[in-house]
Amino acid sequence: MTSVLANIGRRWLSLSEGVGQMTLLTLTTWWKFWTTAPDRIEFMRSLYKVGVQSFPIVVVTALLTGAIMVIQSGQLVAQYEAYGLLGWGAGYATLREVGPILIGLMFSGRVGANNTAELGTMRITEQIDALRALAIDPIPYLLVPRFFAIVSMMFLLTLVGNLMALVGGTITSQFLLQVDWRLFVWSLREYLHLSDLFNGLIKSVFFGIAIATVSNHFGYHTSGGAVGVGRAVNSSVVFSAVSIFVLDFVIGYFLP
Amino acid sequence: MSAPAAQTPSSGPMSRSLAAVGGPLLMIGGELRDIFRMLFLTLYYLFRKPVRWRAVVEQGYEIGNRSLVFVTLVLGFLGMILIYQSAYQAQQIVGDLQLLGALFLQLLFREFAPTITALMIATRVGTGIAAEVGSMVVTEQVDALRMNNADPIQYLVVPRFVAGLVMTVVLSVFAVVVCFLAGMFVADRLFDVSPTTFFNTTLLTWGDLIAFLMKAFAYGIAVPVISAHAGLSAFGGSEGVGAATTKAVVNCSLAVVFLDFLLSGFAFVFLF
Amino acid sequence: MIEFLKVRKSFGEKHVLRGVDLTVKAGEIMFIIGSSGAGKSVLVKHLVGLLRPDGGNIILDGKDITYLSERDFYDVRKRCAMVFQNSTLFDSMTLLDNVALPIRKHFSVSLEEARRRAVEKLALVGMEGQADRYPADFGDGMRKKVAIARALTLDPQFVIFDEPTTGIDPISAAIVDNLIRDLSVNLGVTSIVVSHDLRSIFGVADRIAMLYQGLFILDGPPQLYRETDHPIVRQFIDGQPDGPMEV
Amino acid sequence: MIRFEGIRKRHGAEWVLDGVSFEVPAGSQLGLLGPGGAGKSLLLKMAAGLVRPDEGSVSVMGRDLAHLNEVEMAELRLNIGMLFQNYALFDFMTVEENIAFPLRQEGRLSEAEIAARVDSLLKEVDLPRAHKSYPNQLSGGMKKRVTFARAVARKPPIVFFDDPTAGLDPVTSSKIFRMLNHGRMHTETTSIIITHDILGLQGICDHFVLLDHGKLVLHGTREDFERSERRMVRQFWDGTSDE
Repeated sequence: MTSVLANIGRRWLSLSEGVGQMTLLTLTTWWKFWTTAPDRIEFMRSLYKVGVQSFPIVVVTALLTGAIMVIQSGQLVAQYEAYGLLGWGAGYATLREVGPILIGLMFSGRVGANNTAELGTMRITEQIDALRALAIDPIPYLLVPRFFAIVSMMFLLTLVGNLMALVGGTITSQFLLQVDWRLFVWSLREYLHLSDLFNGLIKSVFFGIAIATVSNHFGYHTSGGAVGVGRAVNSSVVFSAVSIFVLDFVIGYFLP
Repeated sequence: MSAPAAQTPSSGPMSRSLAAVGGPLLMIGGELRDIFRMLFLTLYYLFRKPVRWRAVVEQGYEIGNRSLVFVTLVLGFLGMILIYQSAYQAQQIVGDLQLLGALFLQLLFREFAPTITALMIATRVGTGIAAEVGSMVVTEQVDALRMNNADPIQYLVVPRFVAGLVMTVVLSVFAVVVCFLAGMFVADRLFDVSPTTFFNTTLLTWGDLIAFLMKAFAYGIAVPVISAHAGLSAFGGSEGVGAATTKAVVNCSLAVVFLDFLLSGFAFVFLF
Repeated sequence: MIEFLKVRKSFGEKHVLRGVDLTVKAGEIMFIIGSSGAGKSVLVKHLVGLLRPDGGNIILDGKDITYLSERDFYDVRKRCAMVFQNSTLFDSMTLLDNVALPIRKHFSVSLEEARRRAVEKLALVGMEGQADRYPADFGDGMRKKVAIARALTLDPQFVIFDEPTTGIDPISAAIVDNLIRDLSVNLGVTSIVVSHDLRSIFGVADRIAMLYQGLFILDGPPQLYRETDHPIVRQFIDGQPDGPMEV
Repeated sequence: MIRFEGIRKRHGAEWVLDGVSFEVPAGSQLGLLGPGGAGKSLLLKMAAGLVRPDEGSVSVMGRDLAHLNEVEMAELRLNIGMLFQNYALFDFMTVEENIAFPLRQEGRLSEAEIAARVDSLLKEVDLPRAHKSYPNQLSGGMKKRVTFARAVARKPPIVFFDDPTAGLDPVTSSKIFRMLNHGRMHTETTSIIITHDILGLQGICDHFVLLDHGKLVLHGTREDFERSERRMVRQFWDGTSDE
């Protein structure tokens, strides 16, 4: 019996230690952002890498998401012969819910995992210690640019992604459901409000903050050689995914 | 995967732009070819060679056990938010929530349970397999296996494949239960739709169940194979393991979303 | 001048340093030798604050730097540079930008000025010709030379080398050894070298201290190590498989 | 016994191996030298059939590896033991299981015979009580000795050593080199040893090959290397440099 308790205790301790480390690192990242001048070259490089790296993935995901949402709501709409509602059925859920979540998950996979892998490798090959030995603080030099590149790119790409999702929905409704695309677009314009779009975008910003915080943390605190890097990336995408769904509920609940 | 010998195209703008389109397509084509070759080899070893069932059980426990809390958490929150959004919207437009539970159950079986579970398994299990197999490649353990007459696909991939497939289907069913209960909780507490009216299976058809199993099965095959392939393609030191793990989660997620699109389209045309 | 006074450090129940005393005088090439896992790298990492001791003090030119904060250690690191075992160059940057990075960060100078100074430092190690190429194009010896050039950009008084010739081929090792000797002669830099490469030890060292199970068992010029009859030192220097040394 | 003919292998744009040919007669021990990234490990992996050359042929025990199918290759590999640079110990197995793995895969010995063989091997590499520990609990030197024991477990006629003393201090290295020499006195094994530790190798190898930028610089005995006029060979052998 005691081994079970010890096991739970140990897991709980390591979890809380991890969360503590993560909060501390994020607070220092925020504090260093305001107090030290960011490194222009590293900032541009991060923006470019994060943005370009994930653009194709996000576009493909968004197109497919839009199509799937139209298919799912298509059956319901067909039952009630309420084709006019198709745009609302698909568009509403896509903009508010499914779009940000799926784009967030793709982004956490492509950018979050890569960020953790890169920082983890730098830690294992002592490049982070080398920075400290050159009297360069690794947090403003490495973590701050990545943090803000991830948050800003997540917001911009969700915006583009939402557009792509609606385009995907329109194409699917025209060809698969034989609902004329002009009707679909009309019902989008008719039933969707700007607040739906903003709701989704606000969620994407919080998702971006979660992905940046989690991936920076697990990358920066990697240990244990090549095996450690693999484990760090695994934990990074898992914690990002959980925080995406938790944040999605919290924001959805407090922000109708 | 030996890269095709690249002739250097003349660098005119036309050929550069074609190359920009052609390059990734070629690369994706190469990846797909390798993944299907890996799938074929895995199935060959599964049916033609003795399977290390003890390793399958170990992997099953490892995959299933480690993902249980994770899937519960994710699907629970998903259930709550879906019901919260749809009930809120339905109140304003249609005004009656009688069919809320039935529609939700149908949507769960058809779409959300298998797909979101598969995405979570891609995140949790996919990166796990790629990280483990990737580190074994980088520390030359895979070469050591081959030196001792143990084929890496038979020794490493087949157990993870069988365990992954079984666990994906099992967890998908588990996800339906968790998601539905979470939804029921929100419906009861916030929109006072009593659990009895919420639990309504009238709309469920055989088509929904077939669509559910089809998707769970397809994802269960895709995720382990794609992540094992990503793991086995690792090279270089810790950088190689990081790249393999990232490639696994991206390829698996894309495969799940793409399969979801195909199977939903198929189900829509034939099953419903 | 650097002094280690009764420095203790352990990781869990693994007691790596058991009260170490050592003094390093300015301008000399000091080698710290011992078997792998004896705590050599752990000891020198204390000097630049990458590790904090469990007990004892570290004095740098009369100032006790044992309990400085990470922020205060930056000044120490400007005077005390470190070159790591794997040469930790950033693969995404050219050799020039690698060396220009610390200059850009510490001296408020334009990018061109930082690059100009970086070329100067690269010339010190004879690599100014390949300034625009990437680290991946070079073997271990060359990469280590650039790492040394990068460490010199802050004009340090002390340079620490963590196993500079381990795992690299004989010619590259000789190149690095010559460079360490030239630095001391031309720039009067005090070098602290962690190593177990016998050829490098007897080729370059002014003074050698041997660490065994967390304590220094011998400290003196190379000649002393050739003549000593201390059983463990004898076994290490002659590379004998059998003997009292536990490995 | 082992013959390389015109081996060429590309890595991206440049040739890592550019026309390498030499032979390792039966019962001899070859020292394979050269700067980092000169394709040394690649040659070993080609001789073990783990990697295929782009051009040229490798033949082991008189059989050209290119013509062997998977089953024949597996049989040939039973005659080859390999000590890998990164240890390659299975981290999910204990030391005992790691060493027993090649014997169990071969399937010739009973469990009791395997246990006895593992005990004698562990005594030979003086790790008599390490049976139950896992690789990550061992130091670098101990891991090398376990990998050595696993490589010679089946008493294979051919053994390859990829940098057996990388990063080890003089005392631990001397223990490894003594085992190499000891192994040789026992059986007529043919082996190729990759290392930078020329001092350690001199007592063990009868002939050496020096590779540089994928090309064979010299293949000869110790005297050939000591008498050679080529600057690169002299510097490599004595560990000097005029830079």
